[in-house]
Amino acid sequence: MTGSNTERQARLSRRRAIAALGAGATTALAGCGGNGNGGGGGGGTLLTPEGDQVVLDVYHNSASETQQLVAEFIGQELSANLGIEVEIEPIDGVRFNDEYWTAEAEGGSDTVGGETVEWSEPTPRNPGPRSVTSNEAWDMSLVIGLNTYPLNPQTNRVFFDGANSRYNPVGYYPEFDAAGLFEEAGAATTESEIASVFEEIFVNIAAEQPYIMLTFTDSITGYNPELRGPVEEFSNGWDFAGWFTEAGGADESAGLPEDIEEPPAVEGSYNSVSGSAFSTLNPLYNTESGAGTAIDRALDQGYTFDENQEYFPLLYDMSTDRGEVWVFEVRDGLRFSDPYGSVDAETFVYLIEELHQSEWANTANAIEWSGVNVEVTGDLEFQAELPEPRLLWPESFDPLEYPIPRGLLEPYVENEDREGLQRNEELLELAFTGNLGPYVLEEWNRGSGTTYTRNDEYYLRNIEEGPALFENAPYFEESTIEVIESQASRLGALETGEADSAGIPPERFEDFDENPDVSVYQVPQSFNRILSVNMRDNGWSAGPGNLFQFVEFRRAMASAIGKTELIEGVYRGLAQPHYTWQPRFSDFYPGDDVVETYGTGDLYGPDVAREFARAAIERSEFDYRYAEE
Amino acid sequence: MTSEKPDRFDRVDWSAYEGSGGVDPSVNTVGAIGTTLPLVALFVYDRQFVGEREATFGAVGLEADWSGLEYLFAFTLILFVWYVLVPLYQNPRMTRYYWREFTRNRPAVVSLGWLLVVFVGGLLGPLVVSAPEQSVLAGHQPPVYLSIDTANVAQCLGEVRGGRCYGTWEYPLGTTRGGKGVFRSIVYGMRISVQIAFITTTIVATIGITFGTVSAYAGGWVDEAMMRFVDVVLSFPTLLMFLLILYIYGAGLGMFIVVFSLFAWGGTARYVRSKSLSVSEETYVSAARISGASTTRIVRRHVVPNTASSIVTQLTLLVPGFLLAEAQLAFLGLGDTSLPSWGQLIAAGRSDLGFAPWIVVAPGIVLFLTILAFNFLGDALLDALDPEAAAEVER
Amino acid sequence: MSGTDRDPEVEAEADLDAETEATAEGGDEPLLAVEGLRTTFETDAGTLVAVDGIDFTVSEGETVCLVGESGSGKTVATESITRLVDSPPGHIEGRVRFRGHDLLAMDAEAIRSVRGPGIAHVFQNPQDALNHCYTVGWQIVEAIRVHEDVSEAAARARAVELLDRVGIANPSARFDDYPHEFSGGQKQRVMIAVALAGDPDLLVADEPTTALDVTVQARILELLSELQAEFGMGVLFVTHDLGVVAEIADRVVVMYAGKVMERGSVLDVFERPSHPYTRALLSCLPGRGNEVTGIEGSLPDPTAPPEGCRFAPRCEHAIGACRRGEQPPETELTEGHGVSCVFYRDGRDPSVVRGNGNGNGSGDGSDAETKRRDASRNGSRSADASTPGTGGAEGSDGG
Amino acid sequence: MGLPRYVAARVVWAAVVSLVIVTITFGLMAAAPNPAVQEAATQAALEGGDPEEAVERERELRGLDEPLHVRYADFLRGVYTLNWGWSDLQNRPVSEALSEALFYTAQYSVPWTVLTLLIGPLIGVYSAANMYSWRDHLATGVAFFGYAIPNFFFGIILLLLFGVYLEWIPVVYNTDVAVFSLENARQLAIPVFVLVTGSIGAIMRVSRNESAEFRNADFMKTAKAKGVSPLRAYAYHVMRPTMVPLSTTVVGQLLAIFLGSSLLVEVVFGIPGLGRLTFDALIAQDTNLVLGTTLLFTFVAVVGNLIEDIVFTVLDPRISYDDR
Repeated sequence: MTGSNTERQARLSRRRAIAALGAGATTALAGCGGNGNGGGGGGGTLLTPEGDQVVLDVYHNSASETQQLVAEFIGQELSANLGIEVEIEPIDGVRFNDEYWTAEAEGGSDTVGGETVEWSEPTPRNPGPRSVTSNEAWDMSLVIGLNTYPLNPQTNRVFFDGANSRYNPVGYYPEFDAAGLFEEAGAATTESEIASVFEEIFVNIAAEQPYIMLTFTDSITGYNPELRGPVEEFSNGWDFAGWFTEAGGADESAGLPEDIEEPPAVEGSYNSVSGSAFSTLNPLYNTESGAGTAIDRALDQGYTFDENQEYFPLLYDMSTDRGEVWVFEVRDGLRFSDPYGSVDAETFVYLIEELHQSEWANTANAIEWSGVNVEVTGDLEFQAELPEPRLLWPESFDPLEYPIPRGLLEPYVENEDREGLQRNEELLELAFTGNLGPYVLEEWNRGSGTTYTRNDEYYLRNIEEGPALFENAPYFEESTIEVIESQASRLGALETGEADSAGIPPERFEDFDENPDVSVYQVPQSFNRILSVNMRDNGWSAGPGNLFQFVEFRRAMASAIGKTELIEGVYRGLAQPHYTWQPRFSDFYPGDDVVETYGTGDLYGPDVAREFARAAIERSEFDYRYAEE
Repeated sequence: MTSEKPDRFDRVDWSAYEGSGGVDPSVNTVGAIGTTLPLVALFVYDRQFVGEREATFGAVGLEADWSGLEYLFAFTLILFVWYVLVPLYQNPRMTRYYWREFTRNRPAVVSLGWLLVVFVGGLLGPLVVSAPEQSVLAGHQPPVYLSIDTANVAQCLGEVRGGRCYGTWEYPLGTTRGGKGVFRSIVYGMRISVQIAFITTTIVATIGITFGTVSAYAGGWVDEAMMRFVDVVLSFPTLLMFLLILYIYGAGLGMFIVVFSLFAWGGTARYVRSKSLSVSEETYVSAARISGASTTRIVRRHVVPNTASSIVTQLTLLVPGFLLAEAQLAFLGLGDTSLPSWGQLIAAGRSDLGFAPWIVVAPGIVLFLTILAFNFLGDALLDALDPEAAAEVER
Repeated sequence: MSGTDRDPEVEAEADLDAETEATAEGGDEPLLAVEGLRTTFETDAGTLVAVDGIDFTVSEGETVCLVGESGSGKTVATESITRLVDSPPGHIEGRVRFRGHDLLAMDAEAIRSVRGPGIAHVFQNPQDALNHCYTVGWQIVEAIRVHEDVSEAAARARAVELLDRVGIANPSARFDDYPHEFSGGQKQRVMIAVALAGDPDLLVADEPTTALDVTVQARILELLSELQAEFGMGVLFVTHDLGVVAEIADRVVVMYAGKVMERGSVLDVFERPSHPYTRALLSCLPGRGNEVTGIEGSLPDPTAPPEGCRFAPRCEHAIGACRRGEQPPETELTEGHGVSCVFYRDGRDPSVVRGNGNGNGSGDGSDAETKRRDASRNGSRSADASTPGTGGAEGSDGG
Repeated sequence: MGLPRYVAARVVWAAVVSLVIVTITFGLMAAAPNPAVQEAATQAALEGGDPEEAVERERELRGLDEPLHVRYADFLRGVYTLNWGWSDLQNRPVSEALSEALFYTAQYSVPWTVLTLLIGPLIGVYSAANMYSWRDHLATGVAFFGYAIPNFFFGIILLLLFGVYLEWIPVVYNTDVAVFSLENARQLAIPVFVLVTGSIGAIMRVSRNESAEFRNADFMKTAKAKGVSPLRAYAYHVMRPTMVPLSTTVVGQLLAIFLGSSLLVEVVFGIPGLGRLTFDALIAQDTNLVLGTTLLFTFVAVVGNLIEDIVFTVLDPRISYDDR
C-alpha cells in the first residue's frame, strides 16, 4: 500500500482546488437567488446511458419518523438539485443490517487505484470487494447515531481501512492513506502529534465524503425547573449524585452553585423517564446505554469525564508516562456489600484476567483487554501494559470498569459457566454494590423500570476532588427510572410534573422552552447522522458503472442536500451541520477553514451539485448525461 | 310488519334469472372473463415489456405505475361489477325490494352514502387530488380556522395573529410533521382502505365459499377433517402470526392482506357449510336434483349463489376488522410507513398529539366513521337480507 | 331453586283477596264479562283490527268456546282479557270485568295478581310455551311462588302434586327434567299444571290440543274437564275444531274477522246454526258435504275490513244490505242465542240462509245428543286433518 | 358420551390445536435471523474482534448449531415440561416474566371482563325490551360507537384529555401502587373504560338480537300469564336463553380483543402486561419469550374455547354431548 506524505500533500492540494471551484460557483449562483424547489432545478434530469432518468433508492429505518422525514427531504433535494429520482424504502433497521449491510463473505481480490488488493479479512460486516459482492443491492441508506468518539477517534478506524476494514458495508476505499494515518495516530506519543494526524484524516474524509455527512443533532432534555445540577453542555451525569431540588425554582443558572453555604436538604425523589426498556442490569454483560444509566445509579465506574471533558477519577485514578504502561490507583475505602469485603487492586485484576481475558466468559469488555498485560503492584495499585502505547487510552472508554466482587465470580470461573454468570441474580439485581453508588437498587420491574433508595454510605462524600456538593451526596431520598414507550406519555409526564426529566423531540423544543414548568437543556451530541452511499458494484441500480465510486459524485450528492434547510425543517434548528467525521467541539475537528462545507452556502445548490456530477460523469466510462431542457 | 313476503335473496332460484338453463356460462361470467382478459394482457405487458422502474402507462403518458396489488384490486372490482352490481340490475324487482327494506334503516343509508364517498374518493380521488408531498418547512400547519402556537411551526404559511399561526385553504385539514397535507393523505388513504376492503373480501369469500361447499358436499371424514382444519385456522392468534411474519420477511400491504385474509375465512367457511347443507335440503334443489342436474351444476347454480348472498353481511362485518388491524399495526410502528394509509397517518401524528392533534384526530375520525358505516350497513343488511342469520353472523 | 324476592307478590295477593271479597258482594254478575272488546295493532301497513268490539261472558264453572277459522281473532281476544297483548303496538279498548273488576282499568301490578290465581292460560303450542332452559318443576314452582309466599319445599311439594294430578307418571323424579325430555302431550299436561298452580277461577285454554297427536288430544280434553269439575273453574276454550266444541262446550261464541257472528248454547249452535258462517263451518265437518273444499275465499284484510258484514264477501247469500254500514247488530233468536246477520232483521227471510228450512236444525233433544257425539267423533278425525294448519291464527300477534 | 368424556375429547383436541400453533411458531422463529447473533458480530467488529468467531460462539451458546429436528424436539420437550427457558430480553426465566406480566394484565382484564359480561347482556336485553325506542337507539349508538372507535385512538385521546389537560388521572402507569387502592383504580379507569366500550358493543348487539327473539317467544307469554313481573320475566326467561347463543360469542369476542386491543391499550397506557411483553419479545426476537407468550395466548384461547364449549352445553339443556 502506498502511504507517504507526498500522497497526502496531493490530496490536500486537490482539496484546495475544489475550494476554488466553490468560489467560482458563487458567481454562477449570483443571479439565481437561491435554489429552486421545483423538480429539475437548473439543468434537467440525470440520464443513464440508455436514456432513462436515474432512479435510486434510499433505505431508512421504518420505525423512525425522523428518518422518514429526512429520507423524504433527501429525495426532494436530490431530485431538485441533482436531477435524480429517489425512491424511499422504509425497512426495519435490524433487517436492513442483516440483509443489506451484512453478507456472506466471499473473499477474493480487487483493484484499488490500479493496484491489486487481496481481500484479506472478509467478514459479515465487510462483505467483499466491489467486484465480487453477492449480497442485496441497495443504493443509499440513512444511518443514525454512529458514535464518532470525539475524545479518541482511533475507534473510527474500523470504517476506513479499505480492504482490511472490519466494518465497511459500503465498499469504500479511501483515496488517501487512511490505514497508514490511523496507524500513525496509534503510534504517536504526544497529544499534539495525535491531533495533527487525526486532523489530516478528517480533512481528507471531508473532502472524499465517503458517507454523505448530514448533521450532529442536539440532545434536548427537559427537567423539573426546581432541579439543580445538570450541566447544560456535555452533561453525562458525571456529578449526578450532587443534584438536588431547590424549592421555589430560582432563576439563576441551573448549574451547581459556586460556594455552598449550607448543603441542600436531602428530600424527595428524582424520577426520570426513558423510552426504551433495558434487558439486563448485569454490569458484565450490559451493552445498552439505557441500562448503563440504570446501573450507574447504583454502581460507579472507574472514572468519568467532567463538563469540560476532563478526566475525573472515581473508583481509580489512571496515570502513564508514555502511554505504554498505565498505573491504576484504586481509591481507598471502597467496599462491596457483605460478605464480599473491600474493593482492591486484586478485584480488578481478577476480573480482567479471569473474565475479560478468558475464552469462555465473553463479557461486554472482553475485547478491550485483549493483549493487555495486567499485574497487581500493591494493595490498591495495579498496572496495565499495552501492546502499543495509547496516550488517549481512557478517552476511548476502554479501561472503564465496574468493580465486581471476586467471591461472587469465583464459582463461575471455576466451572467456566457463562450462562450462570449472565443469570446471576446478585449481578442482575445489583445486590453487591456496597458503598459504591449513590443509590441502592430496590427493585427492577422489567416492564416499568427501576426504583432506588439513597445510599447512606456513598464513598463519594469523603473524596477530596470535585465539587463541595459531594459532601452529602446524594440529595434525594429516592430515585426512579420509568420506562415509557410512548413519547406523548413521556412528555405528558414531564409536563404534569410526574417526571423530573425526559427527552424532548426538536419540534417541541420551543414549546417546552416557553413552559415555566419545564426547563430545557440542549446538549450537542457526538452521534452523527449520515447518508451511506453504496460504493460496491451492486450499489447503483440505475445502470452500469457505479457513479458513487467517484469522489466527485459523492461531492455532488453532498452539495445537493441543503444542510441548513434540513436542520431548520426537520430538527428545528437544533442540530449542527456535519462536514466530516468529527463534531466541531471535538479536539480533532480540523477547523472550518480546511473542511469543505458541502451542502451549505456556496457549496449548495443545483449548479454546484451538477458541476460536480458532470466531473464524475467525465471520469466514468459510461455515457451518463444531463437532459438539457 | 309486512304481510307481503316476496322472494328473499336466499330463496331465489337463480337459474330462473339466467335464461332457460341451456347456456352454461352466464352473461356475468362472460362479462367478467371478457373484462379480465385485457387486465391480464396489461399485466403481462407490464411484467414483460415495461421496465422495472418505469410507469406502467408511460407509453400513453400516464404516471401511474401498477403493482401486483393494483391488478388484484382491478380484478376484484371486475368481480364486484359482474357478480354484485350487474345481478342487481338484472333483477330490478328484487333490487327494488331490497332497496325498500334497506332505506327503512336511515343510519344505514347515511352509512352507505359515506362508504360511497370513501369508495369514489379512493377510486377517483388520486386522479383529482395530487399526492401529498413532503415539504419540511410546511410542517404542522393547522387546519383552516384553527391555529397553533408559532413556536411549534418551522414556518407559518397562513396568517399570524397574536403569536398564533392560522391555517390556510391550501391545507384544509392542516399538515403533518413532514408538511404533507392531511386532507390529501386522507384521500389517498381511502384508496388503501378500499383496496383492503375489496381484496380481503374477495379472498375470504372465495376460500370460504369453496371450502364450505366442498366440505358440505364431500361429507364424511373429509368434511370432518376440513372442519377440524377450520377450527385450527380459527384458533390462530392472527395478530401474533402476522407480527412474526412481518418481522421475519418484512411486510407491506400485500402481505398484510394475504395473512389476514388467510386467517379470516374460517368463520365464512363454517357458515357456508351449514348454509349449503340447509339449502340443499330446500325443495327446489331437490327438484333440480330429481330432474337430473349434476351435483356440480346444483352446487354452482343453486347452492353457491344462495349462500353467497347470505354471507354478504358477514363479509361486511369483516372489513372493518381489517381496517382496524391495519391501523393498529401502523400505530405500533409495524406497518409500511411509505403507505399513505389512515393508520400510518395516525401513527405519524401520535407523538405530536399534544400540540397538533389534527394529524391524529382527522384520520381517526375518518377511520371511525368508516368502521361505523360498515357496522350500520352490516346491521341493515342483516335485517334486509337474512334476519335468521343474525345470530350466526355475529359469532 | 328460585331466589325471587317475594315481597311484591305478597302485596299483590293481598289486593287479590280484597277484590275477591268485593266480588262476593257483587252478587250475580258472571265470572267474566267482556264488553265491546276491541284490540288493534299499529303496524307499518296501518292499524290492524284483530278484535273488533266483541261481547261475551263466562260464568263460574261454565265452559265457553270461542270458535272460528284461524286468524279470526280468537287468540287475540283471549289474550286481551288479561292484557297479554303487547302494547304498544297493541291497543285494547272496551271493558273486561272479572268478578266485578275492570281488568282493562287496573294498574300493571293489580293485573299481575289476577294472572295466575284469577285467570290462567294454557297455550296452544306446549313446545314453545315452556322455557327450554328451566326444568318443568322450576316453572311450576315459579307460578306458585310468584303469588304465594310459600317455602321452596312447600312449593315443590305442591308442584309435584300438580304434576301427579295432571297425569305425569313418577312426578317427583320428573320434576327436575327439562321440557325437551317430555313428549308433546306431557308438555301440555305440564302447562296445565302451571296454569293450575295458582288455583285459578277461570282457565283460558287457547287451542290446547291442536299441536298434539289425536289420541293425546282426547286425554288432554278429558283431563281438562276433570279438572274443571274438581277446581270449579270457568273455562274459556278457544278452538277451530267443532268436534272439540261439541264435546266440551256449554256455550259457543262464533267469531269471524274480529267480530262475533253467532253465539248460543252448544245445542243452539249445533242444532240451529243461524249465521251463514256458522253453517259453512259446520258443513266442513266430515259427512256434511263440504269437507274437501272448505269455505271459499279467505279472511278479509284486517287492516281494511270490508263494510257491512265481515263475512259478506264470502257469503253465498250476501245481498246489498250486507255490504253497507257496520256489522249487523245481533238479533236474539232465543234466549242466549244471538246472530249477527241481516236476514234475521227487518222482516227479511232467515230461511234464505237456513237453506230449506229444515237442514240440520229441527231435530229433538235426543237427536241433538246423537249429533253431538257424532260431531265429537268426526271432530277427532277432522282435527287430525287440520293439524298442519296450526299457527295461522297467531299471525297477527307479534305486531 | 357424558360430560367427562366430552370434556376430555375437547381437551385432547385443544392440545392438538396448540401443538399445531406451537409448531408453526417454532418454524417461523427458526426461519428468522437471530438478532442476538448479528449483534454479537457487530459488537465484535466495532470493537476490533473477530465477528466470525463471535457469531460461532453466540450460535453455539444458543444451541443454534444443532440440527433443526433436534432443536424442535428439545423445544417441544421444553414446552410440555413447562420449562420455557430463559428470556434474554428480561434476563429472567420466561415463566417469571409471564407471571409478572399476567399480574398486570389481570388487573385491568378482570374488571374489564366482569364489566363487559355484566353490562353487555344487561344493556342488550334492556335494549330489546325497549326495541325501537329512543333508549334502544341510544344503546345501539353507544354499542356501535364503542365497537367502531379504534381502541388505541380512543385511548390516546382520553389519556390526553384526562391525563395531560385535566390531570385527573396519572399519565404514567405506576407499578408500585397496591392492587386494591384508589390510585390503581384511577390509573386503570380509562384503560378499562376503553376496553369495555370496545368489547361491549358486539355482546350487546348479540344479546339484543337474541333476546328480541326470546322476548316474543311463547314462554314469555306463559310467564306473563303466570303473573310474573316484567323485570323478573326478563331477568329469568329472556336472559337465561339469551346466554346460550351469547356464550358462543362472548369468549370469541373477548379473546379477539384480549389478543389484539389489549396490546394496543398496554402500549398506550404503558402497562407492562402480556400484550406489551409479546410485542417487545417479538421486536427483540427473544425466541423463548415469543414462544412463551404465544403459548400462553394459545393456552388462554384454547381454554377459552373449551370453557365456551362446556358453558354452551351446560347452559342449553337441550344439547346432548353426542351431538358435538
